This record gives sequence, C-alpha cells and structure tokens, in this order.
Amino acid sequence: MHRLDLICSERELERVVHLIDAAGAPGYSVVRHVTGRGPHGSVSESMEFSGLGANVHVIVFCQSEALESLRQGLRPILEYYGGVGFVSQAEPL
Amino acid sequence: MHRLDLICSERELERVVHLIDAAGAPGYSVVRHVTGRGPHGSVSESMEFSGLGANVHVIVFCQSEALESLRQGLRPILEYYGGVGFVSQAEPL
Amino acid sequence: MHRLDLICSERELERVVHLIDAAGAPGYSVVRHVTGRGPHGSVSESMEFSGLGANVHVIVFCQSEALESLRQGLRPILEYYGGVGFVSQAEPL
Amino acid sequence: METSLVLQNLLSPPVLFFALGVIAVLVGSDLEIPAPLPKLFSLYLLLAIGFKGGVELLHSGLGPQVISTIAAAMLMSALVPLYSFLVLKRQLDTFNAAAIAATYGSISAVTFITAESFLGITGMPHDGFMVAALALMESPAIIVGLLLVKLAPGETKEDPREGIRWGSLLHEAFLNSSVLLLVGSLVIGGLVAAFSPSGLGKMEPFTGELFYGALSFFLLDMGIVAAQRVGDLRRAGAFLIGFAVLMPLFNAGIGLAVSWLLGLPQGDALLFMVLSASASYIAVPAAMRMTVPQASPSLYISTALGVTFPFNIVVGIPLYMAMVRLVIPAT
Amino acid sequence: METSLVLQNLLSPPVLFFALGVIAVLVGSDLEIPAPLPKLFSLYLLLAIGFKGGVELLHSGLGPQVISTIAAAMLMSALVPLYSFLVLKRQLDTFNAAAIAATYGSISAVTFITAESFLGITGMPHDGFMVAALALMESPAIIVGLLLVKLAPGETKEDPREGIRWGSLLHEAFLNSSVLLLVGSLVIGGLVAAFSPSGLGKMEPFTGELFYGALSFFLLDMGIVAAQRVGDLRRAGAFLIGFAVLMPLFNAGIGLAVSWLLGLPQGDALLFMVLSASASYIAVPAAMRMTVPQASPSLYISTALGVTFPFNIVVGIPLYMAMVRLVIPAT
Amino acid sequence: METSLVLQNLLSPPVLFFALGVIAVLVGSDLEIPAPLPKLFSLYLLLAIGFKGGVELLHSGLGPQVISTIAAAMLMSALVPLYSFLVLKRQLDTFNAAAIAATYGSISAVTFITAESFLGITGMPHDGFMVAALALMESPAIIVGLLLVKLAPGETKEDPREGIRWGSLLHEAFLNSSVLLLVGSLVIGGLVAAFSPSGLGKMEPFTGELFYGALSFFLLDMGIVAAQRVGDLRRAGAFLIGFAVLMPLFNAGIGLAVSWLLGLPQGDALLFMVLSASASYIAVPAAMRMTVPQASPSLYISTALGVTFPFNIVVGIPLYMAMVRLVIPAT
Ligand SMILES: Nc1ncnc2c1ncn2[C@@H]1O[C@H](COP(=O)(O)O)[C@@H](O)[C@H]1O
Ligand SMILES: Nc1ncnc2c1ncn2[C@@H]1O[C@H](COP(=O)(O)O)[C@@H](O)[C@H]1O
Ligand SMILES: Nc1ncnc2c1ncn2[C@@H]1O[C@H](COP(=O)(O)O)[C@@H](O)[C@H]1O
Ligand code: NA
Ligand code: NA
Ligand code: NA
Repeated sequence: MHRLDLICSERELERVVHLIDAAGAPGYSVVRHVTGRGPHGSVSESMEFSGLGANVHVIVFCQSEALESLRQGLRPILEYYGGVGFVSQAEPL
Repeated sequence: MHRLDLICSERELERVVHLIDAAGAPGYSVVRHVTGRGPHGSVSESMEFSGLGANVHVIVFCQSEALESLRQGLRPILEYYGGVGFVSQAEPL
Repeated sequence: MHRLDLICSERELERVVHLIDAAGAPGYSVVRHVTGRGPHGSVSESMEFSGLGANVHVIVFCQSEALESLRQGLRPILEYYGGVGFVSQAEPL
Repeated sequence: METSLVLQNLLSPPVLFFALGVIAVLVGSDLEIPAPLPKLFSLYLLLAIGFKGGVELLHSGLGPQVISTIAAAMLMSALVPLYSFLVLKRQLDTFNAAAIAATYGSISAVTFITAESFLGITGMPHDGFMVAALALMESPAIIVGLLLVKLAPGETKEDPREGIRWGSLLHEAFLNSSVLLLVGSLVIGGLVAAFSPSGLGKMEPFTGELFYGALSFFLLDMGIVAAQRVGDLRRAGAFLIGFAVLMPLFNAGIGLAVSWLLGLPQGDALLFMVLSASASYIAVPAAMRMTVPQASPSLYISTALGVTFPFNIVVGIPLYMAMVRLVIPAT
Repeated sequence: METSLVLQNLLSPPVLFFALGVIAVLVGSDLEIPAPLPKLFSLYLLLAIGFKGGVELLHSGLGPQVISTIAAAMLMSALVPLYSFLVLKRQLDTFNAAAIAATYGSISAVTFITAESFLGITGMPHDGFMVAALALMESPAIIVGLLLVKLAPGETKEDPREGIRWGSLLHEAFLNSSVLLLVGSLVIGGLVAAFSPSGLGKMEPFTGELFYGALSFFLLDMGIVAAQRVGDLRRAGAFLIGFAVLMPLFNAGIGLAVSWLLGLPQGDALLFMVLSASASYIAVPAAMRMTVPQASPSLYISTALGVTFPFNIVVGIPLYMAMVRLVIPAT
Repeated sequence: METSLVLQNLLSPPVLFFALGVIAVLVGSDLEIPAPLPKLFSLYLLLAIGFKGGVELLHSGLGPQVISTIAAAMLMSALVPLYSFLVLKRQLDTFNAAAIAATYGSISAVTFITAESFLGITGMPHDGFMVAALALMESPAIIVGLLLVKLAPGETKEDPREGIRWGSLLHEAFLNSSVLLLVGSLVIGGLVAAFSPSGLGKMEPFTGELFYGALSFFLLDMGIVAAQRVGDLRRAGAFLIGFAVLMPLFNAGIGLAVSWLLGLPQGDALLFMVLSASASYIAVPAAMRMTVPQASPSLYISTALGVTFPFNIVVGIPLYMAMVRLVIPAT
C-alpha cells in the first residue's frame, strides 16, 4: 500500500479532506499545529490567535487507485496555495 | 530497520506503550491530538474537554524481532478498538 | 527523494533548523509536543510549564546532497544531546 | 409558565452564548475554541462547583434529608438506564442501547450549573448538598450501563485483556477525572470551611465571582460542539431524536415526584429534576468508549449533547421551574 | 502634547508588558506564550469588548448620530484601502498592494481597547456605540481588498475552485470568527441589558474587572510576536516601514476631520481616529491568505503588527489625544 | 509548633488541591491538566508575583536593609550549590551532583507564593522586596552549577558547539523566561506604582484577587506532576530522598541565622528561609538540560519536585514559621 504525507496550510484542510473522501481512501489522519519552512517562506504558530493558523500534516494510507485520484485533486491546490505531498511504500502491520 | 506508524485512540495509549516496552523496542515517539477518519467514523478534538480524547500517532523505529512481537500484541487491540498500523523501511541517519 | 525523520528535544530545535537551512534543504516541517522514550529515558509534557519542553519531530524531504550535509551536522548533536534520525525513500506526489 | 421566566432564561448570558456558538456553526464561521481551552473551563467549572458545594454542605450538615436525597439521586441514576434500555432496545442493538441508557442515567454538570445560575437570577434558594447528589450520580449509571451489555446474551466480542475489564470499569466509574475532581473539590470546600475559613474569602474571586462569565464562555464552546453534532443526528434518525426530548421530560416528571416525596423545597426540587432529566457527555462517553467500544460514540454523544443538552438549557429549565411551582409549595 | 499624558500611556501596564515582550525577543530569551493561550486572550477580549459595547449601545440607543458615525466608519474602511492601494502600487505588485491596503482599511481591536483603557485612565468618557463601528469596519476593507485584485488586469492566477471565490470571500468578510464573536457579543450584551439585567452584575467580574489585566497579559504576547517580525521588516524595506508610520498618521487626521464633522465628543473622536489609524492583524490576514494567496503574509502582517501596532500603542494614542484636544472642544 | 498553624496550612486550599493532585495519580485516575494550561498558570503566577512585588518594592524603597538582604540571598544561592555538591559527590557522578546542587541553590517560586499566602492567612506582614531576592536567586545557582562541572577534571564530553557554551550559559542564567518575566514584571510594577498609579487598581482583580484561586488550581497540577515522579524516586534511592528532605532543613536553618543577622522581621525571615530551603524545578532544569545534558533530568527534577517541594509546602512552611517565632522577636 501507499503512504501519502501531505503538509499544507490548515486553511486548506477542509478542501483536502473532501478530496480524500472523494478519492475513496479508507481513512486519513491529521496533525495540526505543524510549523515549518518551504519555498513560500516560514510558517509559525505565533499568529495562531489571528485565525491565520499554521500547517497541517495529513497522512493517508491507501491503494494505488485512491492515490491516483488524490494526485489529480491535490496537485492544483498545492500549486496554488503552497505545500508539499510525498508518497512512500508501507505495508499493513 | 523498520518504521512502525500506529494511529489509534489515545485511550489505548497506555496499553500500546506497555506492548512496545515489552517487545524490546529501543524507543518510541508519541504525537497526541491527532484527528482523522477511519472505518469506525471520524474523530475530532471537539470532545476533548469530556475526557473522550482524540487519536495518537505512535512511531517506533525497531528491528524485525521487536516488530514481530509488537505485531502479535497490537493486532488484537487494533481489531477490538480500531486504529491502523503500517510498516515501512527506514535506515538510521 | 529522501525523507528524514528526526526526533529530539525541542531545546535543540533552533540549532537543527540552522543546520537544515545550511544544508540547502528545500524546506522542513516541525511537530512540537512530541513525547516518547529512548535510551536516555522518557520525555513527557508534564514539565512543559518549567520551560524544559518535550520533543520535536522534524520532517525533511530533500535530495541526497542535502541529506549528506545534514548527516554531518546532525550526528554530533544527536550523540551529545540524544534523539534519533531515520531516512527513508519518498517520491513527490 | 410565565413568559418572563422563559425570557429571563432565554436571554441570560449563558444561553445566549450557547446560541452564538450554534449560529457560528450554522453559518459556517471558522469560530472555534481550540483544545485544550474548553478543558480549562470544564476543569474550572467542576472545581468551582465542587468547592462551593462543599462549603455549603458543611453549613447544611449531613441530616436525614440530605442523606435520603443523595440516596434517591443515586437510585435514580441506576434506574433511569434500566427503563431507557428497554425503550432503546426496540430500535438499537444491545451495545448502543446500553451506552445511550447509561448516558441518560448520568448527569450533565453544565446543565446543573445553568439551572443554579437561573435559580440565582430568580432569587430562589437551594441547598449546597445537591452538588453531592450531582457528584454521585455518574458512577451508578456507568456500572448499570456495562451490566446491561454483559447480561445481554451472546453479544460480547472478546476484549483482548480478558478478565481485567471489571476492575477497570469500576475504576472508570468511581475514579474518572470528573467524579474525582468534583468529589475532591467538594471535600476540600468542606475542609476549608471547617478549619481554614480565612481561605474562603481568598478563593471567592476565583471560584465565585468569575464563575458566571466562565460558564458563559464555556457555553459558547458547547454551542459550537453541539451544533457540529447535527449531522450525526440526521443519521441517528427520528426515533433517537424523539427519545432525547421525551426521556428527559419523563425523567424530570419522576424527579419531581421523588422531590415531592422527599419534601424538598422548590429550589432543590428544580435541581433534582434537572439532574434526572440531563444526560452525561463528560464521564460516561469516556467510560463507554473504553468498556463498550462496539457502541458508536456518534450516537450517544449526539443525543446527549446535540439534543438533550440544548433542550434542557433552553426549554427544560424554565419548564421544570413552572412544574415545580405547580406541585411544590413555596416556603 | 503634555508630557504627563505621554508618560501615563507609556508607563501603563498594557504598554509596559508590550515592551517586556519586545525586550524578551531582542535579548533572545525563550519567553513564549504557547499556542493556543494567546487565542484564549484574543477570544476573551473580543467577547468582553463586544458584551460591554452592547450594554452601552442599549443605553445610548440608535439615534441619528450613532447611525451616522457607524456609517462614516464603514465608509472610512472602504476608502482607506483605495488610496492606500494607489500609494502601495508605486512599489509593490497588485497582490501585495491590495492585501496591505485591505489591512489598513480594517482595524485592530487591541489598539482600540488600549485606547479605551487610556480614556479610562484620563477620565475622558466615550460611548459604547463605538464598538459597533469597530465591529463593522472589517468587512468593507476585506471586500475592497479583493475587488482591487480582481479589477487589476491580467494578474490573477486561476484558483482551482473557480467560481466559488466570491461566495467564500463574502463569507469570510462577514462571518469570520472575530467579526462574528464581536457582533454576537454586542447583540448579547444589548439583549441581556434589555431583558435580563440581573445577568449584568454577574458577568461584570469576568467581562469587566478582569479585562485590564488580561489585556496586559495579551500585550506581552503581542510584544513577542511583533518583535519577531522585525526580521521580515528589514526585508520589507524603508518604503513599507515609512508607509506603516505615515499612513496611520494620515488616516488619523482624516478620522479627526470626520469626527469634527460628525460632532463627536472628545472620547469618541479619539476612538474614531484610532479606528482609522489602526491596521488589522486578525481578520484581514486570514481573509487575504485565503483569497489572495499570491500576496506574502510576511509583508502585510509585519507592517500591521510590527510597525503600525506598536506605533499606535506607544506614540499614536497620546498624540491623537493631543490632536483631539486641539480640535474638538471639551464638553 | 502550634497545631492550629499546621492545620491551617494543611487545610488551606492550595495544599489541599496539591494533595488532590497527588491522590489522583495514586488512585490511577485520568485527571490531567493538559499542556499548555499549566504554563498559563505558571506564567500568570510569575507575572502577578513580580508585579505585586514591584509595587511594594517601590513603597519600601531601596534602603540598606533591602540591599543587604538581596545580596545575602544571592550569596546564599551561590553557596548552597557548593556544599550540596560536596555532599552529593559522595554518591553521584560530577554531572548529576552539579545539576542537583544547582537546583537546591535556586528557588521555587510556587513555594514562595504559598508561604506568602500562608503569611496572609496568619496575618503576619512581609516586605515586597523579598520578591526581588526571589528573582535574583536563580542566576547565581545556575552559574555555580556549571562551574562545578567545568572545574571537575577530565569529565566533560565535547559539546558539538565548542566555545559558545559560556555565552549561552550566562544567557540562560540571566535571560531565561522565568527570570525575565519575574524581573520584568517587578520593574513594571514599580514603574506603574510610581508614574501611573491609576493602573494599579485596574490590575488588582487580575494580579491580586484572582491570585489565590489560580495558585490553588496550579497546585492541583503540581500535585499530579510531583506524584508522577514517585517512580523515578524509587530508582533514585534513599540517599537522594534523604538529601531532598535534610538539605532543605539545613538550608532553612542557615537562612534563619542569616535573617537574624540581617535583622529581618518575622515575615521576611520566613520568606528568606523558604527561599533558602526550596529547590528550583523551573529555570534550573531547563538550564541544566542545555548545559549539562549528561545529567539525568529524572534525578534533579524528581528530588526537587517530588520530595522537596511537597515537603516544604506541607511540613516545611509551618515548621519554619515555628522556628521563626522562636528565634526572631515579633515586632
Ligand atoms: N522539503 C520539505 N520538507 C518538509 N516539509 C516541507 C518541505 N517543503 C515545504 N514543507 C512544508 O510545507 C509548508 C508549506 O510550504 P510552502 O507553502 O510550499 O512554502 C511549509 O511551511 C513546510 O511545513
Ligand atoms: N487509511 C488510513 N490512513 C490514515 N489514517 C487512518 C486510516 N484509517 C484510519 N486512520 C486513523 O485511525 C483512526 C482510527 O481508525 P478506526 O477506529 O479504525 O476508524 C482514525 O480516526 C484515523 O485517524
Ligand atoms: N526507536 C525509537 N523510535 C521512535 N522514537 C524514538 C526511538 N528512540 C528514541 N526516540 C525518540 O527520541 C527521543 C530522544 O531519545 P533519547 O534522548 O536518545 O533517549 C525520545 O524521547 C523519543 O521520542
Ligand atoms: Na440523568
Ligand atoms: Na484602519
Ligand atoms: Na534554595
């Protein structure tokens, strides 16, 4: 099976979750309050009180078909709003 | 070496940690406040004040023997209470 | 591409981030409030009010060159202060 | 039921902030009170209500009426799950029926607090020992809830930790964080009032003056969380929604009858009704998640928090007050 | 401008704790107020200011001056972005110019609160309806900000969700969490004052007495966050830093003229100037992040929070007070 | 030692809530105060104690007794680690001995605050400048702690950042968040009292009235955390547990002698003893973690927090009070 790691702004989380559901993935997990740096600058939690939010790390374990469908939906979002997605292999315990 | 990613309810964390220790794994890391969705429905932090808790993400880097022993102990818990476990390869830095 | 997972005390985070920037990695992500156990004992969040802090989980997706340079810088820190680093393979979505 | 009473409740800060939380969700605003801030308020409210109850319990003493009221409350919390289970079993499997039944046997501290604040506004006195009743109504419901599952034939999956389940259930029933904090603060309040009374005045700004505002703030979050449950409710269906409104009414009626038999004054009778009518979304869901993982939290939390809680807060409290005034003579 | 006025502001707890936060960053201390604690204070301040404003708004009523003041405030928040955009476009691309312009059209609730506290110390009265003006100045600025981007030719990248952008913009403009909490608390304050006045006294320790200390605590965090922006500022350059000081001065001047035209008393005029002069780092950045992701948050947040906010808090408020005293006769 | 004194301390809300936290852990309850809520209370207590101390320091002024008391306190915090180290070296390696020694040279702000509250209850006055002593006792202990490691022959592993260690140690010693917040709030309190006195009354509900309740709430968490350390203690062994009880007693004795020499009144003498007797679990562990990573946090935190802290809170404060009454004449 595949493991998808997605890191993007938490402002995009709702849309990402819709895509994951639509792709038919069996589930997903979300870690909030992630900070970091990428091509668009650094993201901290210091503006959290303002509603700006930090990043989320979304993990999806899924089969190739769901991954393909997710890829189509996620790429434009990552390109427009920033964020990264990486795929690796993982087997169920 | 192996990398085990385990996501389950934080109500089961204590038992999982006991299993990890018993399996002789050299260590583990825990991320709390994980939310998500799986076959048993979605888990949010909104009931956190009630003591219901959210999910945890447990990461274990270990050798095959510890993994095997962990597998025996974890599977019944994941089956009974829900949650997922995935294994991938990782090498020490 | 490579995926580096680094777990160490949050007191070392600043120095680790400097190393990542210096190694020319395209970015990184940080999860705070990580707890766990390793060869040096267990780390909880219960002393967080004291400024002692818990662990951080740092994720870096990067190419081999950056990884090599990171390896040089990180190893002495992990040896001196504790913590673990693991490398696995991951491809961009 | 006088309109002024209804209005005064509806337009009190706690109820209005609850409504604001509901509205925020309905209009899709991103208003949220991030974890663990709601936990801060929830811990604070339990601590403060326990402490104040302990102080008042010391002043009222442990006379026969106090003891019989507390006993009646505990009995109530064991009986409600029994007949609730019979009703729920008509439509649900054993696991979900038992979990929801336990929820309704137990109590909602915030509903109790809101009723207390309402009494404060209407100037009707009540006794501190009612907090002791509140504290002791969670454990019986949890135990009866699991008994119902255990005694239902052939339905239990095997728990991977065979054998230790009962121990951890009793533990969860009596030593879960909200019971412990409530009972602990109650004892502390009594001890301080008895032996260190100069400490009372110094606690008052924290446990007393701040209380109402903190309750209002917490209800803003409760409104958000309750409204987020509306989706689950739709899936739960008309049967459960009906149950979540009618069962509290029925329980309030029983509570009123018991109060009358016990000879409770009006204020205490109202609180007894509210205890009977309310359903737990604090200690019980956590206990059920542990002991009956087969039951779906979305069902028992949504009914208790999404329907019964707002019903009691908005409609129930003034309605029960009107019933009290009809049945119990003013003193 | 009397020195005592400047001193009294500079040496008030909120400003001093702000300075302590700045110092902590400058000396490299590890002092931090971890998330989500600042959010607790930010939610609390909005709730309390709204509630108190609602109570006072009920007492002052919705007369013609109230309505014309609110209308003028909304107009101001739509106009400021327009001329700010023209200035900013000389050096910045459309996206960044529009985002910063929107920021300056909107308001900073904490600057307003600090000015209110300053009025309290100097004993100058002001009206509660100014909070309504505050609440209504965020939405127009957000809308004008996006209009500026949309109407600039050929610059928009395609949003992956074509079409739905306008809906979600209006949503963000009117229903973002700070506007909703502010307006909601304002309405609640008014309702409680009108129908459930016994609730007012019970809220007072929370929304009233605690307020000043909580503001001071929050400003400690604001000092830390503002000082962390200094690095970004260096990259932003002299043009933006100049803009972040001169534009508030200019806007305060316009605000004073409008106040004079409206016949506002001194206290209200000061608040009107502060609303005009302040820049948003709460609702607007979140809205811009969503609708103009091409703009760099480090630019619009750093100017608003790193320069304009401390400038207003430290220098602006007493300066505007001196201007008010020159222009508006005392009543 | 009068029993009423012991009882009044034992049955005060802060001590009882500490006990409740301990009990929660012992019975295995899931009661927890999740991070970062304890940090909120810890920051609040430092801010409030500093602010109040600054106000009082301004009133008492910086006379010779104030200066000599503060100097004595700083000396004490440098000496205690030296003789503690000699004792500890009999059983521990250099790293652990030095880290624990530094811990006992420094102070516990919460123990100090509890002693202040106890003075308040017994009606014994004390001076605000004792807070300045508190604030200045952390840095010397940290520095001496590292000197002990550096001067011990051949034991230091090479730090990957050679050379910069001293700079970052001094930085940590003087600019760590608790020292900075305490000293900063002290200065702010003094400035406000001197130049902006109308701000004092507005801060009072936050820094004054709320204080006692917030302390009690925080001690609930401290009880939980201290009790969680019991397991570590068992591993630490009888030697360290004995040290953690006897060394505070010894230090309190020295503190009493110094107070007598300085001619301090009873209340100040009690506080001086408490400062001498208490051990740090706030600034020092963080500094030691950074500068002596070879030492095991479970040892130095467990002794300071798991033994010495509860000992001082429960037994020490009334005991020191009895000693003060024997030695220092009432004024
Ligand atoms: N190479 C990377 N490795 C790990 N995380 C990254 C990387 N690049 C970006 N990120 C994360 O993705 C977030 C958004 O990146 P961006 O908006 O593309 O700058 C950053 O704040 C980081 O948290
Ligand atoms: N396919 C998946 N990928 C990532 N996380 C998952 C997946 N399935 C389940 N989870 C996580 O595991 C938790 C428990 O799942 P369950 O109880 O089996 O529904 C969910 O709330 C998710 O956080
Ligand atoms: N084998 C492991 N798997 C996962 N996390 C680990 C492992 N070993 C250590 N850690 C993490 O690294 C932190 C520091 O380890 P150490 O200081 O080396 O004991 C621990 O507290 C754990 O969070
Ligand atoms: Na009930
Ligand atoms: Na403005
Ligand atoms: Na000491």
